[in-house]
Amino acid sequence: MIAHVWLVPALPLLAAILVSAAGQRSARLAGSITTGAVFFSLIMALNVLAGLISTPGVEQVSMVWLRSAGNLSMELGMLVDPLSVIMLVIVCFISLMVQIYSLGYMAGDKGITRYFSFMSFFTFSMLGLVLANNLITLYMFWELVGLSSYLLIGFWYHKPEAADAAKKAFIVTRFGDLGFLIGILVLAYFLNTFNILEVGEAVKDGRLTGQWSTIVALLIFAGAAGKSAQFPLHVWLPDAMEGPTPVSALIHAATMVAAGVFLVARLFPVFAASETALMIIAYLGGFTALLAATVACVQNDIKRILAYSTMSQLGYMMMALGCRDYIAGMFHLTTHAVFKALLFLAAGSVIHAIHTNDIRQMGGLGPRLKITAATMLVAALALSGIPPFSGFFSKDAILMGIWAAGRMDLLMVGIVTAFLTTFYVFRLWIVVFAGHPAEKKRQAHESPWIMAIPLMVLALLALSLGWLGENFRHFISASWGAPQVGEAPHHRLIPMFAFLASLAGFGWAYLVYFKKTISARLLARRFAGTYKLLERKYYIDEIYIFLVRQGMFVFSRGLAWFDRYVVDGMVNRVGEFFRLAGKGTRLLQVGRLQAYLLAFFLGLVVIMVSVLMTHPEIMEIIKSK
Amino acid sequence: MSISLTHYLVLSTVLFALGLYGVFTRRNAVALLLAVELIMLAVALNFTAGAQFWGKPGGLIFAIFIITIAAAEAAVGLALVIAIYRNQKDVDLDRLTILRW
Amino acid sequence: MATIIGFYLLALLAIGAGIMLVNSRNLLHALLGLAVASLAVAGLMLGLRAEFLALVLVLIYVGAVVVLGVFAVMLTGHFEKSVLPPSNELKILGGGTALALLVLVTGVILIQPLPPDAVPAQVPIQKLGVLLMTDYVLPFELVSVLLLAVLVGAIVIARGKED
Amino acid sequence: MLLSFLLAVPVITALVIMFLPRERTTWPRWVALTGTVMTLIISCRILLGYDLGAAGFQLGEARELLPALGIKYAVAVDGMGLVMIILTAVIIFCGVLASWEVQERPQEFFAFLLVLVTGVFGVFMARDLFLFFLFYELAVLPMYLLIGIWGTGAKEYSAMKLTIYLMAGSALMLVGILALYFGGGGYGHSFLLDDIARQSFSRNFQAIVFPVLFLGFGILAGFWPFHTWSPDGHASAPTAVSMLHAGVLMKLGAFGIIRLGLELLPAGAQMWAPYLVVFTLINIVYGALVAMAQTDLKYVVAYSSVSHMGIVLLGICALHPVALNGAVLQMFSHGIMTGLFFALVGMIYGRTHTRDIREMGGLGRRTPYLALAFIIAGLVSLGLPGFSGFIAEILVFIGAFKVYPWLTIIAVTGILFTAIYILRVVQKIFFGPEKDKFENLKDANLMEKACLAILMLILLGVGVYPAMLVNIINTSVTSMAAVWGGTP
Repeated sequence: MIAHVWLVPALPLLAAILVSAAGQRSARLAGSITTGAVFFSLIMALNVLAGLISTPGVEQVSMVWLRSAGNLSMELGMLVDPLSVIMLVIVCFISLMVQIYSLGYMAGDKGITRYFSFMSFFTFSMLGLVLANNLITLYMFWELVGLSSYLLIGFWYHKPEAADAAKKAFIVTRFGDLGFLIGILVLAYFLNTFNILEVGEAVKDGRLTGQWSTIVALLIFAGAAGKSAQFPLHVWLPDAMEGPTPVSALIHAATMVAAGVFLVARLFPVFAASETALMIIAYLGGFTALLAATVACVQNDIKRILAYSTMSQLGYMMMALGCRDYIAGMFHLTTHAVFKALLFLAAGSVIHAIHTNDIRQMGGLGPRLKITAATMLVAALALSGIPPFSGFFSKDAILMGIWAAGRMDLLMVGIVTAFLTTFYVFRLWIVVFAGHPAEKKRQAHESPWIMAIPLMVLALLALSLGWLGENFRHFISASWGAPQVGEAPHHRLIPMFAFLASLAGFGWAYLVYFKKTISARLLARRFAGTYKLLERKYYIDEIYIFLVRQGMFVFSRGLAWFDRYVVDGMVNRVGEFFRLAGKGTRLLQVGRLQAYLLAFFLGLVVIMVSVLMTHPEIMEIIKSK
Repeated sequence: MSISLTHYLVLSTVLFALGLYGVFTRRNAVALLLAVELIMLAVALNFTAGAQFWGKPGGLIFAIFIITIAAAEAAVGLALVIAIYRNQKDVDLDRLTILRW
Repeated sequence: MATIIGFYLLALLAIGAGIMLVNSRNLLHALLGLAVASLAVAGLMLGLRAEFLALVLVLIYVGAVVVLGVFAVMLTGHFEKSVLPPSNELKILGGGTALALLVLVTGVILIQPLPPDAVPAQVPIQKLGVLLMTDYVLPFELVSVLLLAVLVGAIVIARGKED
Repeated sequence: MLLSFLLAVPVITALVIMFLPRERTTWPRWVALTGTVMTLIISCRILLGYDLGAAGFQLGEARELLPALGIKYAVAVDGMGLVMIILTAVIIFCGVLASWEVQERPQEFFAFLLVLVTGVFGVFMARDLFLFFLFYELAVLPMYLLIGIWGTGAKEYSAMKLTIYLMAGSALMLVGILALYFGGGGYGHSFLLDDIARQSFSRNFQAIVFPVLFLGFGILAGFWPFHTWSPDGHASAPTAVSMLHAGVLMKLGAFGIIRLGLELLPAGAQMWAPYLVVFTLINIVYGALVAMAQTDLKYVVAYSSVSHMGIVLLGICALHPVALNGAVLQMFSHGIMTGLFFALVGMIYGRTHTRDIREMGGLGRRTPYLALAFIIAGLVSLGLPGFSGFIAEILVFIGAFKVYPWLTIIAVTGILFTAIYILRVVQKIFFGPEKDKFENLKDANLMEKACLAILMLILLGVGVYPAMLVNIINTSVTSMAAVWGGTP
């Protein structure tokens, strides 16, 4: 079974190379080639999944990548277990859907070959990431994923905002990766191995003593937080929406941003060794979930709303992992991947129809975009956790996991977030699709079938995935490093609360935006301070910009000045000293040969005299001769 | 008491020192060259005396060479003086300071 | 006794001529000084029984160098107003240095015990010729090349540009 | 004889170029290209001829040169030298391609370039210290003329500064070499490295001589605070010279530190390394931060070299086999990368006639190939996996971390700053709306494409399969690590 797994990432890579090598000539075919490649990858991934379901197990295969003097070897390897295979299927599936969708969405764009080769390259890196069996391989693909994200966010590089966003995304995630890298270094220092299984064993054996297990866990979490847009490294995700919408769906909603969650799950034994680290992860996740949900309530850019929603949901997953509920976290990751991809693709469909991102310019699009509206409604319901949609099951699993861990404060956060989530997603849906159509938007028409089909497939899954809960639970708990848990925690009231919260959120959105019983504008004016704070996203961006501009750049300019005028200045002063000294000694050169000759003989006399003075025995030698 | 090697050596040293003094102090190029010739003369005398007193004819050969070279030097030196004179209409060494840049 | 007196006379003559050479403000007097000094040294060489050398010295120094000097004096326009500028300001320093050197070298000569004086004997001219053609043939050839170079060089330098 | 051939080919090519008819202005570059292709072939042949299993110095040749002084013509390569030779052959080949359009005195230009390369080859293979020094000077001196005549901007100033600075380094180095020559005593006076290596220098001797050598070589390697010659020099130098300079010459310094400092004076190295490490950290972080504030593209790249050479020096000063492996690999990787960078800067300058980043923008649309190459160079620079820079840096970090954990963390932050300035530059030059004045820019021509493609492919190849180089470097590092003995 494992023998052919490498083909899963290899096919998209091959497709990416093929398409980019063919260049502009393959403009027509590019999409078909990469889509076909990922289709076959999906088939194979499903095949692996089927095999793993029938015969569960954890397998790994490695090859030595390089061996260095000093007892160090690095390997490339794959780890095939339920966790990685689930991720494999998710990535392949979403990638396939998004690429099919892109065939319609990106049609006619000049850079279409570039687009599809990047997409395919991303798919390759993401697949490699989830398969990695050692930290070096993982880190490599981790960075490659970041690179593809950078390239795709900046796909329309001539737009300054897109270029800015791409740079920001790369740098902010890199900041987190720095922690990840240092974490790897620390692990290498103590354990001298990069293999995840061996690291896990070593940690379990307590070879990472004292505070080090916490430090390592937090350092690695820094990488996860960067990729998964957790506070305080979340600022890049909303800006990343400058990329094409399918990119946002694939990378910034379903797969890459979930890589942080995946990382925590993959290295769960390392985290599990430190209660402190888990606690910090849980609270940071909860904080991010709440923070992002509040911001999402007042944004007007359709994609930004969804981006904040993604952050919030990722916070949810982190919360689950922080509470040791590995299974719920991964389950939510799976369902979220489906419905969030759907939300984005539907949003893309809307944008495709009316060419704006601003929800205030939309409205009443429902009758015109029936499929889009319907599928987005499914996704919205799933996101809100309304039964029987998939989100309901996974979200409840998380809440119950939190409850089981005894963190009541986080439970409250979860429920409030659920309320806010329903509110903002229905605010979005109602504003866009319900109400009276804005005058000039009447010409909007439904997207072509090639875009509609992925929407419908995803909607079907968003609707049904939740019922797989028990099977999923059973399957994934066989993953390497999954904590041993007995029965799923169960509490009768929590789903009720969550449901009620969601309902309340829906009702609120209905009242404010559909019935307009309560004026949104009035609310905004009433709570102007809060509104402003939320609209400006808690001024976090501004703080960062201030720190970067006034801190780092000023410091760097200061250093440049120092280099130019102090370090180099010193060099120039030395040069000037010698030039002046030369000018001075030049005066001695009168240019008259006789004087030089005289100096020569004078020197001779001086030397002779001084030698005779200091070594009187020379006289004796002369005499004795 | 007879005339020994020492006498000749001292004499040639005196002549050498005189020539050196001339080289240091003369401001005319021709006069300077003449002083150089005096130095050569002293050296030739020195060699001859040494060769004769020690009975080594090699010294005489050297004296011959020195005289030859002195002549050659005089020829080139005076040619240079003439060339300089043609360029500068002057052979005053105090004003010949083109070495100084 | 006669040799002693002869030596001192010739030595004084050479020194006197040398002083004239370096001090006279008349170039022709300086030239005369060189000629006299050469003759005196040639005389000393005769006393040393190096007759051939004395002959060569007179021929070359008096016959060639001094004549060349006369030409140079004439060509550089010092023939009529052959009053030299006074010697330069290095007089004291230069004199001092020369004197110091004189004292030092003389001192060394005087302290050093020289080998017992062999009586200078005449070296037959044939022997000199043989030596030049055998042991010293390389320097001999080199000097001949040098002379050739000087010949050419002096002509080229003195002739100046054709214009 | 291969090694002697390698030395002879550039010299002969240079001579041939000098005797070409002056009016044929295109001939020199073709001859130079032929010569460099030959060096490339010979160096590949050397690579194939090197027996990895046997390790150590191979393909040696030795002849007496001046027996009275113990000077020999002795050359041989080990793994480290081999990697550097290949680097040099690649860079000079691409450098000739990149200077295809040199119009002013092409004969002298290419001849000097080739003479310089001879010196570089010589240093990498010399087994005799006298020879080492000779070739070292041969490599440094043509730089003066190359920058002074074919440079741009304040070229005379830069050339003078660079040469004098490097001469100061050579002077220190010469002192060190003479100390090695006279210091041992036991084997008579010999410049032969093998003889010197057999002597056991006293601790005091090592403690004095090591810093002298380190400083002498460090100046060439861009060691802070003696790095300021490099930005000015690079900025003024013509494209190919910048490539060679940053790509190869700065490596000579690091190579010298390893060859003479670490191999011959291990105790001195151990004594001084803990202090020197601090400076290398400054190199890394400071270089990156200063690069961030630059507006001239060449200065950005030059300061990035300072930062990257800091990583090399860190790898050396860690005195750990893994880190040293990484350092040598980084020398190779940075050599190729910075060659690519300077080639690109030259090409961009040739099109836009400005090097001011602020004046550029939106070039990506007209010159996609240049943009691709620049982004790849940038990615290598910021240590992206899949390219050679990553593996070199991570090896250095892993090794250094085992010795100086806390200090290494500071060094690691350097790669964040690198990412910031690289992406900033990429964005400012290639992204954003296109400016009107750049409407008629042409993308890379065939020669330029070839030059860039070779460099990019090497970076990618080494990044994907680093073992091919690391295995070679390992052979040297293993023997060196054995000398340190007790080091962890």
